[in-house]
Amino acid sequence: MPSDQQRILARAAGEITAGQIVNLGIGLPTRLFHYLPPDLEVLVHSENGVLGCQLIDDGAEADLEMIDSGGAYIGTRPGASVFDSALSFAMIRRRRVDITFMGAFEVDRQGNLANWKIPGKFSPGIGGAMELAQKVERLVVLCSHNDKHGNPKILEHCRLPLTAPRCVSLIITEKAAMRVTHSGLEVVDIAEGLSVDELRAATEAELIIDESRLERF
Amino acid sequence: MPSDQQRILARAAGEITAGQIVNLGIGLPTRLFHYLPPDLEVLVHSENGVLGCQLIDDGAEADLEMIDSGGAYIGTRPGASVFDSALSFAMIRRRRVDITFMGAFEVDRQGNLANWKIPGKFSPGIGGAMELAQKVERLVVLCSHNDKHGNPKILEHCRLPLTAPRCVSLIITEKAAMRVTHSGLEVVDIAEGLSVDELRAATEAELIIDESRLERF
Amino acid sequence: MTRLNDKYMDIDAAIARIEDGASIMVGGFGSPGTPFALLDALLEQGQSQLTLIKNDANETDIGIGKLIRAGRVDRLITSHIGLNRVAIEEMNAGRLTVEIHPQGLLAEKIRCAGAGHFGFLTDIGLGTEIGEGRREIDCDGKTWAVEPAIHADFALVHADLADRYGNLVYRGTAINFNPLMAMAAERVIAQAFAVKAPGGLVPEQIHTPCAFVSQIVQVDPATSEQGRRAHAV
Amino acid sequence: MTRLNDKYMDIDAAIARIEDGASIMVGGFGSPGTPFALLDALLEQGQSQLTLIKNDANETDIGIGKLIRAGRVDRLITSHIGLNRVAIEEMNAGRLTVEIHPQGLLAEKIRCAGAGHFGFLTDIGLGTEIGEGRREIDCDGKTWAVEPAIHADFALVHADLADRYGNLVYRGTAINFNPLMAMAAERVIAQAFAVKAPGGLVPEQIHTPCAFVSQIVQVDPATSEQGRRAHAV
Repeated sequence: MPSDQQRILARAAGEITAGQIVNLGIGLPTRLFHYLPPDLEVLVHSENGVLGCQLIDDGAEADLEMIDSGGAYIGTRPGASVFDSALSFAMIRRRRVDITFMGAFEVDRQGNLANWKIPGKFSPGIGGAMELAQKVERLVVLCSHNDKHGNPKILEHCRLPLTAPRCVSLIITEKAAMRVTHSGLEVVDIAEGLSVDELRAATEAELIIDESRLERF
Repeated sequence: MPSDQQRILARAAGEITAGQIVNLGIGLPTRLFHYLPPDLEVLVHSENGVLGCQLIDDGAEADLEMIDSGGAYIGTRPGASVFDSALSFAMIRRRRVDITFMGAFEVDRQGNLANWKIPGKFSPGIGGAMELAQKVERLVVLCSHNDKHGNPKILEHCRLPLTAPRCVSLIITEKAAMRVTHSGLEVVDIAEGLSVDELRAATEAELIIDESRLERF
Repeated sequence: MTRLNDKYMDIDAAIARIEDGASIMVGGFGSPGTPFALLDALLEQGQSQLTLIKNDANETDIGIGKLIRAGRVDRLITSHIGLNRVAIEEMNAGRLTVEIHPQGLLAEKIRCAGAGHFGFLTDIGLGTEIGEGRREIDCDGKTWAVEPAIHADFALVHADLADRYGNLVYRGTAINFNPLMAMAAERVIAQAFAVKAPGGLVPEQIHTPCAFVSQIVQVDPATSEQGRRAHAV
Repeated sequence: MTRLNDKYMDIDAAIARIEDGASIMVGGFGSPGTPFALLDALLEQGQSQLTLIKNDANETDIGIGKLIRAGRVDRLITSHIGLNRVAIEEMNAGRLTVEIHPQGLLAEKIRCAGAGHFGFLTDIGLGTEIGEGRREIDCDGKTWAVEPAIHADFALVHADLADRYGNLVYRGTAINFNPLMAMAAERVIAQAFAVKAPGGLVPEQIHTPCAFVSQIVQVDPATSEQGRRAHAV
């Protein structure tokens, strides 16, 4: 039985296809590294200035000048390049990143995303999240379906300050994968063993569900 | 007896000191290369993207990917760098070029410079002259004192479209070296054998001359 | 974007993607950095009514000079065309629209498109004829001109080395506008004297990361042309 | 500018040029690229009331974290300080003014100063809280925010290799903000693990040409500090 995180990551990995340029946000998305087959021709972009990040082998000595944006030591794969922060964000704003994965505090029916600030509690700064969210071709949010108190994170309307408006394409939680469409959130996959009613109960946003087409994951 | 050009160039070379970054404009200024002692630590900037240009040896094969902004094949000296056009002009706009030499169609008492367009006759484009003129720390104009019809080029007010307003520091012709000051053009050097009256007669701009301090060149 | 593994191709297939009426950035300052082989393929294929964006017009019978002479260029956005007599004649005859920008502003307007901005605010050219007609705004007690980014459908760029993903390394004064244009255009076709397997280039030495490049073709150094005006000082 | 042949000097002499109240750009994203030796010399010399501009606040006890902890920093312009608990506490206590910019805008505002412009026009952050309070103008039927350049009196940058004229070569993800800051500040003090004679670097591999660098000092790689948060994925 996979953990919630494993379920999210395994589902998310299926969104990545050969030949793509991929950005993995800090936290859970970074763990997608472990789900990329080594022979899959994908270049992982990290906004601190590298295209072509790769895990370093266990026990290998880290190069102190090679980290990803989360501060983890990394290596590079063939075809990698390193560059300054202006070029790194030019690449983002010019939509040269095919797909980005990010965490979320809140995400809503219109694809609005809030993941950087909880007023009065948490405001360490936005880092590179705003440009990544606003300008990526395809933004996939990976998060727990509910917060640690059980409150829904998939909302009708975000209440926290936005990272970027109307930016999310797909939301993957341990309970469901939901596409952001013009009509609202359309559930494409639902977790093994979960009923549609249970999913709706755990979600504030109205969900569009066609049970005949639902996939299990 | 030096030619007019040799007189101008020899006088101009004295403006360059060790450790400087120098830009040599197209035409006569480029010939200053021949007046720089090989052991003088000076880096010549060319706006097509090189800092540290050097003459190539007679008979040496040219590198087809190494030219200066005038299209001449060049080499580089130790400490040279090459870069893109945006960085090259950033260097200019940030006033990292200590001294630039340029030709002129007209230059006037306020240090206005016109050297790119003669309406109806000559307008091939301004190239990099505008930024170089507007932003260099010290702009030295090298030109003949009069045009080929004998008309003055050192004017009260430029009549041609300006390259940049109030940009010139020093004007060197075969007849005189003139500093641009708040009070007007102050003659610092006058050519051997030329009288002050002859100089004034060949010049439209009013000249400030203190005969007791005039140097000959 | 083109997938990483689909970029390396034949020169004719790459150029065939360009349509009549396209706007095309072309690298090069004089001869160095001009993608001569790509331009010759474009001449051969016959696309017309082009808008070209290039620092200069090359010379009359090389590079974009051939396209201008053949009447294939409607509009040229440039900083200087003094070495191309035919371009000046075509401009004076009204057959070629020439838009002149100071060279540093031209570079920066292209860089601005590559950075994904609308434009930038500059003091270059204020108070001159060539700087007239721009929108001006006051900020911090001074006047600044708005310089909008220049965009294009395509960029044709020349590199010294590349890899099959489209990473590019330039050499000498052939760098010039190439890395700027490679970031700015919607689709970027690059030629290189050598195209290596991924891993064949040093990450720190790559000037243009492959993310910006759509197609990469290998060309023979012998296809490079020497500007006739290039000379010893 | 400093003359080419007067740039190579002792670290204390270089840092002694910085005065109380100076604004200082500091390279680095996390630990890589942070000029640890220059920052330690600044800590030692005692300059205070500083404004620092750096992507992040390092961690509590390394890099600019030491300066913040010692109360030497009045103001920090940054994109993220999440790895420095002390900086967050100082901010919440009102002893440290923190100005947050999205990382790409911060990079671009610094780059803009280095390019010699007043500012640029962007759509990043429109419609968000962090994007409020900016001047907005309409161009081509859309709204754009004016982002002014960020200037500074000094930049402290870290390079891997240098020459005595101040040409700089960076390595790996230690590049980050360093080349941008090296162009942007009035005076630029660079540290490098090796400083060669002029001619010891390859012209195409130089990231920052020496024209931008005021002082260059050689530092021991052992002075580099490892971010405690750096970890395997």
